[in-house]
Amino acid sequence: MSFPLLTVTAALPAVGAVATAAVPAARRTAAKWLALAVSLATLVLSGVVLARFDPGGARYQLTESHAWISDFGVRYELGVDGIGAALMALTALLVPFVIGAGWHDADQVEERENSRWRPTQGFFALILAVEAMVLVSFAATDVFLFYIFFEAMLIPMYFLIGGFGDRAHAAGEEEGAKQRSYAAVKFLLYNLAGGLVMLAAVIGLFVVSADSLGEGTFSLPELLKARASGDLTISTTTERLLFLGFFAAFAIKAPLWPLHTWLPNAMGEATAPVAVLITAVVDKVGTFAMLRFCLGLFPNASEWATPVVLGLALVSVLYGALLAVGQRDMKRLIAYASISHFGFIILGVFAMTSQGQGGATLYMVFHGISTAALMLVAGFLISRRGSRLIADYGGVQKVAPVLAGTFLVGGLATLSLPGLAPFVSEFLVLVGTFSRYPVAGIVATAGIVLAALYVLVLYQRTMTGPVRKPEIEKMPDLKVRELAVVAPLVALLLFLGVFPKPLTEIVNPAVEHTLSDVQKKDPEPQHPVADHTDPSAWFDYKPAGHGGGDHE
Amino acid sequence: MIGLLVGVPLLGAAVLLCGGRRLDRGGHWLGTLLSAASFAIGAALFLSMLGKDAEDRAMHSKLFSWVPVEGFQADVAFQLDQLSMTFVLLITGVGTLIHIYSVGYMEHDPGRRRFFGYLNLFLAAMLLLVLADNFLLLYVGWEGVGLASYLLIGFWQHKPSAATAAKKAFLVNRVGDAGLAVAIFLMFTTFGSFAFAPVLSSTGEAGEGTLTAIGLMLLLAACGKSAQVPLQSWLGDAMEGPTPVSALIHAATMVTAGVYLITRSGAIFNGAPDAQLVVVVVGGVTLLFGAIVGCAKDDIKKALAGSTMSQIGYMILAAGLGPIGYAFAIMHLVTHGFFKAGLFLGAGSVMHGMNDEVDMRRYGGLRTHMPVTFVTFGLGYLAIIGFPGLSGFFSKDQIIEAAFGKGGTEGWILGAVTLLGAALTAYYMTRVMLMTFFGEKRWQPDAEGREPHPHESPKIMTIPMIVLAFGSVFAGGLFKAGDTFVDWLEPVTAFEHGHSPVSATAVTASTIVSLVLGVGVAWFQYGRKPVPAVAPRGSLLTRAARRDLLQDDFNHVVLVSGGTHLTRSLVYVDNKVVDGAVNGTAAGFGGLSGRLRRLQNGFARSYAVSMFGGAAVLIAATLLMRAV
Amino acid sequence: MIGMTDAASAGGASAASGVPSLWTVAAGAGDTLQAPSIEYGKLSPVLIVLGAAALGVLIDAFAPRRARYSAQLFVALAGLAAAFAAVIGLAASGAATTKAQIAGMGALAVDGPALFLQGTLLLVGIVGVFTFAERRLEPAAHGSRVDSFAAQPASVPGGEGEQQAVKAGWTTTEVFPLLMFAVGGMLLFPAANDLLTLFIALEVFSLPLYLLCALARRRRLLSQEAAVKYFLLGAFSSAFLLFGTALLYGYAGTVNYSSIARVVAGTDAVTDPVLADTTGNDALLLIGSALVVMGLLFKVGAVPFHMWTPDVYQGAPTPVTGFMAAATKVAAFGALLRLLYVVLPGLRWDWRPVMWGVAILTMLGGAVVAITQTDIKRLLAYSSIAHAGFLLAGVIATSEDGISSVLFYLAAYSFVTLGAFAVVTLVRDAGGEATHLSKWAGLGRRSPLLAAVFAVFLLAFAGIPLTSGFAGKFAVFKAAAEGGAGALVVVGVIASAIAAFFYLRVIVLMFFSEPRADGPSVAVPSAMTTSAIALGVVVTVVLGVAPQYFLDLAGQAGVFVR
Amino acid sequence: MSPINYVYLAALLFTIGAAGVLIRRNAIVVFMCIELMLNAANLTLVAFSRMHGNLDGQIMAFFVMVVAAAEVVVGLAIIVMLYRARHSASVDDASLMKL
Repeated sequence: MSFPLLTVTAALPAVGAVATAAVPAARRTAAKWLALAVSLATLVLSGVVLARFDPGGARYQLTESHAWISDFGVRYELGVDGIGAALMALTALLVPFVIGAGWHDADQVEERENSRWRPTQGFFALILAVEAMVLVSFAATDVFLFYIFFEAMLIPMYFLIGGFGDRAHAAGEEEGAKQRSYAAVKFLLYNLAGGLVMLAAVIGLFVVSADSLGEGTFSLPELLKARASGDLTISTTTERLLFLGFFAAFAIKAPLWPLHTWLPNAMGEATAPVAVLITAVVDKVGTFAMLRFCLGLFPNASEWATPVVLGLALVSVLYGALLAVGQRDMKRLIAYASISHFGFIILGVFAMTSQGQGGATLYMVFHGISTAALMLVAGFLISRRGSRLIADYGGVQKVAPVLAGTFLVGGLATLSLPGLAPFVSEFLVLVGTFSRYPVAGIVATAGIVLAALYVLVLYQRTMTGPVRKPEIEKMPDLKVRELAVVAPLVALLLFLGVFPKPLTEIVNPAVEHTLSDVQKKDPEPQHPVADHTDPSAWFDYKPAGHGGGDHE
Repeated sequence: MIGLLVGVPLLGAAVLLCGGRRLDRGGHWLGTLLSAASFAIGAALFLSMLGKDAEDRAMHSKLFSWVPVEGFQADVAFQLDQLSMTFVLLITGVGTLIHIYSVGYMEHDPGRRRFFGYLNLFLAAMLLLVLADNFLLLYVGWEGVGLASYLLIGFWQHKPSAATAAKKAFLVNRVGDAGLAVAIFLMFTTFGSFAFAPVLSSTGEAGEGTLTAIGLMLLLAACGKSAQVPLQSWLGDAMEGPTPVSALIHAATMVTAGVYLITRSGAIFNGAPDAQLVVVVVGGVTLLFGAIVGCAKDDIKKALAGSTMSQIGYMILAAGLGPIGYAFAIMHLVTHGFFKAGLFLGAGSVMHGMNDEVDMRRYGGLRTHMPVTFVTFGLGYLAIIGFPGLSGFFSKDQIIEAAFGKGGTEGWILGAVTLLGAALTAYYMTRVMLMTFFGEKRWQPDAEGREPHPHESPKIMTIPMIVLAFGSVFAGGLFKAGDTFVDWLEPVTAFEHGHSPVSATAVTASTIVSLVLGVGVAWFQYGRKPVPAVAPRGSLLTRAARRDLLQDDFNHVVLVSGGTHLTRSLVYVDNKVVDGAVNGTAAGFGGLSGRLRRLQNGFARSYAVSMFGGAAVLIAATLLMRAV
Repeated sequence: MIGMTDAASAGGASAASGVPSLWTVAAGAGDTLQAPSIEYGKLSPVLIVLGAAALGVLIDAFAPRRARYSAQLFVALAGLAAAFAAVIGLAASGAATTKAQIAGMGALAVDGPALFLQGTLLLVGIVGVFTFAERRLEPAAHGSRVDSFAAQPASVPGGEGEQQAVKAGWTTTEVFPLLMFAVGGMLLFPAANDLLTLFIALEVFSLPLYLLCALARRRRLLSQEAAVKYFLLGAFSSAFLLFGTALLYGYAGTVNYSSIARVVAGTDAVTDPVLADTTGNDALLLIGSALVVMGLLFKVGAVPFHMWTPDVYQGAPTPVTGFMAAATKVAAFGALLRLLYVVLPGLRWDWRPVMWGVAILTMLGGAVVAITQTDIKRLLAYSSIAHAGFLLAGVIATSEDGISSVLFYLAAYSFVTLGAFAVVTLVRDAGGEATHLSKWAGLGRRSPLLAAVFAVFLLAFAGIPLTSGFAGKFAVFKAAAEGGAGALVVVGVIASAIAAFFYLRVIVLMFFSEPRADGPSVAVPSAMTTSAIALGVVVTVVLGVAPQYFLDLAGQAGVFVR
Repeated sequence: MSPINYVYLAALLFTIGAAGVLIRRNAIVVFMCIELMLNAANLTLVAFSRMHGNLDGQIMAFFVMVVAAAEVVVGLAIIVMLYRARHSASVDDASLMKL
């Protein structure tokens, strides 16, 4: 048994959470720094994971396996494929920024409470707890283990939303509190319901595996092996039911239309950093799980469901975008934008092409970063003006050019402008979808126009125009801390937009594995051309005038 | 080396935009310097290219593999051939001139550094667009210039009109971009690649249907970028931007990208006659559309914008003609680059002197006050209307000839259209000329009540205008002489002689006639009698033309308000129906709970009843189970 | 009773000689009567507890008032601890697995399930004693610390006598012997191996509980009402159970589990043609078993026999409620399991569908009605009903996994319940315990620790992963699914989703809503209540994170001796 | 006559008892009805004991009587307590806890 890298990576924030929570009430700032340090250390570790991961190697690497609850056939099994590694990295990457951006979020709670209640410690401890659980669920190769953390992460999230919600509420503090707890409860119940449906399916999976393997197991590698070798056979109906059970949970988490309504509330009521945590980190578990579990365990059912899923994904893409246009609250707007983006991701996942799924994976990472950038800047903006309503702004660019600039970059990333990271993923998803389902591809392409619409409308209404309101007159530009949070994200967006290769290299093999799980091949081009990567191809190229084609 | 072309201005943009206030003092010079540098590089490459013989002048350099995914290989790689080289020179050359001009023009603007940053960004994007060796990278440049134009149109963000115009420009372009994207998808599914070389060299294998589809999608893209009908609406509003921007982006370079795209993917269009036909139609329609709009506008920049639209219509039309037109399209593109840029700079200089007044009805008699501007503008004017001997004459004449050369009825129709266009061009340009520089003064104090004191612009602004004026005078002649230009492009675009039913001389003659007609009518209307300071009501057509032939209104009714209603209703649906279902379920259980709760009425005897009943049911059920 | 059964066989023999006449039988039996042999070792747990209980009575009768409390406390704890040690000893000696046997002349089974449940019950009893003996919560009346039981139950509420009693600082130390008797009966209940013992055990643990319910120090009217309701309905149900017993006796001619099972299976032939119309008469069998099952379902609080639960849970003194909620369920489910697995396996196809219906009703009914509750104790009562439903799902599995999963669930559930009710005793205002939910608003702000602990319990109830509640639920549902009750699992899952809602409501209330000015304060308990709560938390977490050992335990205990 | 008739009689008594519990308000009477049900059970036991020709039933009857006696002790204590507190032994008056 080699060094349990994954366990350590996931355990570190967990320990950090406990430590942070234990910091005495008076030493708030210490708690903050501690949390930040822990998250950075985790980032380093996840970097090590990426480094140790060998794209050419086995499907699951850095694996660990220990007996846990043998009665339930549950093992403590960890292991990452390229997708898992990438998403772990994303998580570890974003949390420090979340902490940095939320540096003062708990303070406003602090003032209002007596001393025994220690919001600051709680806030950062909860963030770290979420990180730990998300990391485990990205690394888990045991269905049950995954399920446990998939469910458990709801609890800290729930407290983050309900306990540390956004104080900038139009309808006043009282109403704000109501809205917050409503959003929190809705978030938890909605996801819990999905999770419980999944629980039924998980049990069903155990029974099925017990029936045909004699010994029930939850280990993903074993199940895949058994499936490939034909030892594990699932009747069509059962497979479909199980698939639906799993998919329902993931579709809620993702979220997929029409199961999305919890997200706008949650993101609207939570503070910006927490909102980032929700959409950029926690929700990714849903799409990730579709890729890893739905397709892996139930290939036939996935294929059976594909048309419907694609349809829903398309609806999400357009519906989310249109609703984003119609929002008056900028955080809700971003939430709906995310719904639209999740539509793209799911589209890519179920297009069952290497471009689609590769793109979808990249999309998860890049969307995480871009939304983080946009949402955090929006958060800074809101914290200055104390309002989430777009109508309360205007002309900010004049007084706070840097803030406006970063906001614009975030927005452009959201509308996936070429040169910024999200473009790569979105284009891949679209190409992948188009190559198998042309119509779907074209419909989805309409989404990029709408994306431009809602982003630019947001930017125009908040940043441009004359400065009308006195509050905006004296609005300060980004502080050092805030800039330190945003600048790296922007840089990252640019870098990955130009040079995504390192990531694609890690992701590709994993995607190929997934495709082989569902026994799918990319559709061949109708008239494949000679590999153009060799320069010689260039010189065969005859000018257009010769009617084209007669180049041999 | 090729990479540097793009890299240098990009560096400039990065430095200027991230550099912060400390660069405010020297920033503009840095920007100008860098663009000049990239022009120098371009020139050097050009010379080295001249050294080689025609067939292997093309250069190719791969920087790195951009998006390597199974079966999907996108590289960051450049290709510099004669076509690209033409553009490189145009872009960097005119670009540099306009940088210089802007130094003067933007002198008093607090955001000058930012402005030059954007300009450099634009140069980089535009160069990327013309240097890319595959459609995906082209797409990057394509949207890059879109971004730059968005930023520059909205440069004066505090003006709501500017912000709106910028947004509109970007959105309309996005529609076109979507077309380009789909075109790339099609290429990928058809050829498994989207690099120029393989795709264009194997068009023969794809069915005509596919090629047509690709072609139409490319055309959609071109329409967006080059403001062709039906995606032309943004160009007029784009004039909200600073005038140098209008000159560089919305006259000389970016808007011509559509022409580049079509010419570049000529092989595809050659394989898809139907697509070509559509291209020609679009070009023709826009040609007239722009001209008509240009005739009615009183805003000097909008008038010029209309003219730009129409001139690009010429180019698109020419490109639509296939090998017989590509070369001329590009040639007209270059000459147009010179004189239209010159015209815009002239207009800018006029506005500079007139407290940024743009209404031509408030100009008049400026020739004495700003001679240099007058002369350069005049030369540009002569060039654009195609005064014999000036560059506009040669390039446009070629296109008209090629239009006839299309042959058949099509040929006749196209010829007629182009001639009509020529006449209109002459008309509206003369109108501009007369209203601006001739007649008596109609100056009026501006909003702040400052009386205009027209004065000549500083050297830094006039010099570029002079240079461009030279260009607009001689460029056409140079290109035409011994078909230099056509031969130069031949290896890339190929060239075939159209079989025109009418002789070249006849075409030329008719061109000149239509030109004279246009000028005459214009003089008759605006030269002879004083121009009313407030626009007369005008004919129905005039009024329509003032409103861009109502297409904006159309968009507003159909798209904007329609979209608004759609989103509003969707928001309602989302809250009431989708979310309502969720909350409804919760409420439902709550109600059920409340009702069941009443059973617990506190009376022990009723509890006993339920037990007794339960027991009875239990027994009955058990017995029943046995019975069945 | 062995004598009787001999007599019966003799009777059977003499039946050959014509008319069966009792006295001849008796005469014939007279000389063959030998003293029954009792395995005291095997029965030691029960005997110890009941002995301690009797001792407690004596103490209350003769010891001076001051000494009683500590003496009672000592006796109770010592007795329970000793009994627990005895259980461990038995289990260690293999009585749970290899050497499982019927003891006490067929009256009691000493086997895995019995010992496991007895062990659980004894621990629950110990924790119960802790909560009973808590004397820090009530404000010290006139110098002497008092517990949460009436000063003098006999006195009229608010009457002269009560005031004197309170002034005198009296306390009702009888609660300890009562508790011990109840525990004793409960120990017997799941071990009972014939219907008579079942009935006796039922009464032995019910009667003390009826009394305990009536002994609240505050809100005595409610307490008494609870007692009356519990008593009348309990007696009513036990009458049904008894009548069922009688019918089964009529059917099989014996009340011994295994003998009945044999008759049901039809393995041993009818002894006498005369009895043909009774013995093997399925109507008797079905009605009888239905009535007996109903009696047990009443005790576990399954719909539609659940209606006493909320009222009694609310009215009874909270320590009693906690003990009752935990222990009664354990005992009753044990008995139900034994009855269904040992006596009526042959009848599976008759009772399974019926139990399906009951389980579904119970799960959904409990969860749904709980949504709109406003009193924390009633809320927990309905939650306990819902959990009874989940347990029934496991019972229906009719497999060894079913048994062990139910055993595990019971162990997990009982400690969470004890802990939860212990927390309820701490949240107090002027009027005693503040059980109305509105008063719990903002508790998380006032005393985060307590609120967090309670939140943990609620999450366990809701079955959130990494809590014992999840492990138990998973085990039960898994067993049910394997037993072919997939649909039941789906219903269970829906019910849990509904249930999650009202557990969350409490959490929201505690953490996210502003504290009320007149809100309750949290009393600082003595080590006893603290340890009760702490034990609850520890069990919740341990069984949630590392349940394997206990699953193994339950797994080994998962076999009934026939 | 066949002892089975006693069983029918017992069933009848049991039902009467049950009905009484459901109908009567006075706690004492309700309790008596329960006793009646218990005795119905006893009668059943005895009858079956007779028919089976073994004594288990009769023995059980004795046990039941003892239990019933214990129940009376507890029951009456509780009911009397209730009565003293409220001056009414009506079961329906004791309905403070509901919903």
